Amino acid sequence: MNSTQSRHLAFAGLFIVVTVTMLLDISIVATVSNETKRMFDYLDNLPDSSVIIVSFDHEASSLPEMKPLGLVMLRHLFAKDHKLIGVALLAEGTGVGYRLMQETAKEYNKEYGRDYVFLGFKPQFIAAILSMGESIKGTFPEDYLGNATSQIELLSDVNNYDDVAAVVSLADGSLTTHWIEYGNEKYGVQISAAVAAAMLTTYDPYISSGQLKAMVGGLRGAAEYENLLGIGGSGARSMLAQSSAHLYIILLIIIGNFTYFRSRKKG
Amino acid sequence: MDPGTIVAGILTIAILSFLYGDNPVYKMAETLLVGVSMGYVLVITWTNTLMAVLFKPLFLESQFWLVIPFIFGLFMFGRFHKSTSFLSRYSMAVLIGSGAGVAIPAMLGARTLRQMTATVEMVQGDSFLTIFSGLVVVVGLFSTLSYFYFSREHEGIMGRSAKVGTYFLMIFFGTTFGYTVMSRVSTFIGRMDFLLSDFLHLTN
Amino acid sequence: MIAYEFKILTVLDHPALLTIAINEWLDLAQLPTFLAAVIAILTVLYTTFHRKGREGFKIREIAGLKAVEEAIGRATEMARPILFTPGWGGDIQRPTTIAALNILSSVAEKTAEYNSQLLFPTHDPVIMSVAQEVIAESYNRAGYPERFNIDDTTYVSPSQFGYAAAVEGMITRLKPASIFLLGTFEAESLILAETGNIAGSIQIAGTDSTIQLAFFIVACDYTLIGEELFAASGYLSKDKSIMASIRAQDIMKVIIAAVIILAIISALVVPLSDWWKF
Amino acid sequence: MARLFPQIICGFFGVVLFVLYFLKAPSAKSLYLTITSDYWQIIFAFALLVGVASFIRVNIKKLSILSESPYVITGLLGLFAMPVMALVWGIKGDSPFMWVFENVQVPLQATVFALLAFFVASASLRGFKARSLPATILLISALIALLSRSDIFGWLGNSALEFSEWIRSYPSMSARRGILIGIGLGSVTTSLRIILGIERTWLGKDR
Repeated sequence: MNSTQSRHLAFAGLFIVVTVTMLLDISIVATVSNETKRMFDYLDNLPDSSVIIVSFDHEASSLPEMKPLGLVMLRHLFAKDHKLIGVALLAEGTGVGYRLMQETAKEYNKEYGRDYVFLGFKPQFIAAILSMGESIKGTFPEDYLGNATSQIELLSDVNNYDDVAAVVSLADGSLTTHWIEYGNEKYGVQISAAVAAAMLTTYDPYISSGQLKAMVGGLRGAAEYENLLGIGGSGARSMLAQSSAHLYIILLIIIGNFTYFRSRKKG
Repeated sequence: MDPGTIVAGILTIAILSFLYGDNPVYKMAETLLVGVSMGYVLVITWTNTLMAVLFKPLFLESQFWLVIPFIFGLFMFGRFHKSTSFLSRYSMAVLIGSGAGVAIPAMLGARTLRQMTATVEMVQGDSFLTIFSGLVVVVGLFSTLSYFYFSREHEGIMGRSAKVGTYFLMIFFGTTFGYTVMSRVSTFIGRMDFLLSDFLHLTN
Repeated sequence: MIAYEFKILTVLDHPALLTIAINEWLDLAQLPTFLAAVIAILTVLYTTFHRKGREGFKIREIAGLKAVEEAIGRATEMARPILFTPGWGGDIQRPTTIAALNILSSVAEKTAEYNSQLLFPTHDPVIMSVAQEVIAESYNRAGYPERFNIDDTTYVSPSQFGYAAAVEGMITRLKPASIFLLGTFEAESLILAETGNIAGSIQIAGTDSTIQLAFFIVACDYTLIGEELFAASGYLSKDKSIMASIRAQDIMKVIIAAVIILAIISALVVPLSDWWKF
Repeated sequence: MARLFPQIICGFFGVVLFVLYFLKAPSAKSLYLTITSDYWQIIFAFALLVGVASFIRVNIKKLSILSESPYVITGLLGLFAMPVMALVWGIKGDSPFMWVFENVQVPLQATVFALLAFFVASASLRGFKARSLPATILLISALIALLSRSDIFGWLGNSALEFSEWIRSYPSMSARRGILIGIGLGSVTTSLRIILGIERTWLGKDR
């Protein structure tokens, strides 16, 4: 078998594994890891009705992973009656963030302007983070819908990070680092994050140093969090496909090594 | 089915066709993506930056200090002709210089100092396991740093330490690879979810 | 009793006021960072301008860098282009990008000599402009300004996967003999590296994005890990000032290690000590 | 001269931003923000126009090659259609501009992203071989991470899961910390060289 053929075979295998497991349409309750539990406890222990910034720091292409994560975060925060301020540091997170907040707010009977507000997108994320440390209303004179932020009830007592209990960064890349290096380092606001699984190991040193309070990651993390909240969701629905694909990749690594050692024996 | 879903479905399949090999359909989808994404950013930059940050405040709200970045911006246009292209160096100078000034404290504070403190704190444990784990971190950190020590060849003690550093690096790379596989698989699952339920109506 | 209390207040009051005054101007929480910056500046100045230290300094061998010449030679033999791209994650304000452009300068000098085509697609218009300057100057320095083609340094797409698709297309169709993936990469890293692999190119990668390093190590022939990218620019160019700053980095590493050891000892002997809590 | 003045500007902005970082006065903070936000954005916006112009020029040159022309036209059409639609119908909610973004750009991007799952598969088959001790460590750590995250029926047991978390939080984290510090130092010295005017490659300066 030449390399093109074996590559095509590997591709086809992945395609089949994912399609078949998805057509089965089975939800699986994930056992909860310590990491996810810590994130849950951290957010759960914030005093009720705290002001929390939810930052949509991701792009549209990573939605399959970020949407389930965003949903569990918003559901948990709304269930605890926190006051949520939504922002987006990447342009593509804007529409997505607004829609997600609007949908979950409806589930929990939350009112726009009083229980949550979406401020929209601000370009140049480092400057945006720093500028909110001085004045949130100054950074966003208008919200996403064009209302003057000075007129919004939720924001009447909120000036800067001093009035914010926590920032939850929903990130598919390294934007949480900027929240840490500028929001936390310069203004001392507490940062936690829900991130794409790929980013978890990147943030490990910040968890260890306490610069990042807690984090949850990936579709798996979303499924675990759904479990803690006691609700079903897209995380749990994708678990079978996700785990089967992992096992398939493991199988490929084993096959790769098997053929390697066999060919080496032959010389 | 709404036209948006049909278009999105066809384009999804067009890109996936690359897995078999390069082909005209993929190439068409690729150039479409390049063109559309450039057009999108052009519009967003026009409304969010040029209008909102520059022209409106400068001309309608008389914030005259904006003339300075405006001029530096216009200097970029110097690149359109050979005789004026030196002007663009001034704009680059602003970006590169200020970027360097911002980077120094950010890199030293949040990265280096805080990470040093965290390493020391890890050794202050009360159980055997926490102290042992803390020591593993110290060994890992020191050996990794010695791998990045460039002044000396990797021989002798330095060589051995650097070798241990490579092992720690490989643990990190392997673990990261594992976690990244999760992300990539999720993205593909997301696309298949769209194809199977929204486009083909095979699942709910 | 009352007078006694009053006295304490006045004594304490004065320095407190003074602190507030300083506080209004200087961010005292950043004092350790400031001191660290001063040490860094002094170290760089010392290694750059202290001649004795400069002359004896040699940098250790970095695997992969010897392959640079070979990679360019291969392109000449095969009459295929070389592709150099700095990744989607960087912008010109990032020091990593500057280090990558430094390497580009050395690579361009050699492609000028060997007369092979150097393709440089990027997602950032400012990086494009700077790269055009850098490559043009390298061709000048090599003595072949006429071989420089400005259209080989192209702006492809600002979107991450638009950029990835465009570069992927270039690799698949033009089949570059060698590919340099140096800079800040995000998820597009493996798309480019695997496509390069399928196209049969020699690949030299290097990045400061730690997640992508795992993929480069698996898919590329040589990978510069993190700081090696910075060192590589000195190694290739043999530029004395870059070499000096690499030496400064090493000195700072020794300082960091020493401070950590001291701090660990003091933390273990005096558990309440906190001078090391920056 | 053509290089000296940009060099001075570069050093000036470097020093100013470095100093501003440590100042607390409101005026200092607002200047810091103005430069890192407004200056950067505005200069980038003009550079973008230069970039797009270069893209158009390169493509128009390609237009004469017959086999390339359908692709070139598609690309340029996409590029011009977006601003035209934005001008005519605006860019809010249900505008055609947003329709194209959501139904053309987003699915295209997301699918290119999804290709990665397949490249991960081929890289796993080909690249992960236990050739040497470091390669074996790489392989085993990857397997541990993957296995620990495939546990859906609880067959792995708590101690196995805790072990994989330990690997991530200690040995793996320490290496990441080492890389982080190394990159930090590399960035700091590069930045210092830029500000001090020793680093001049970006100016196209002769060595």
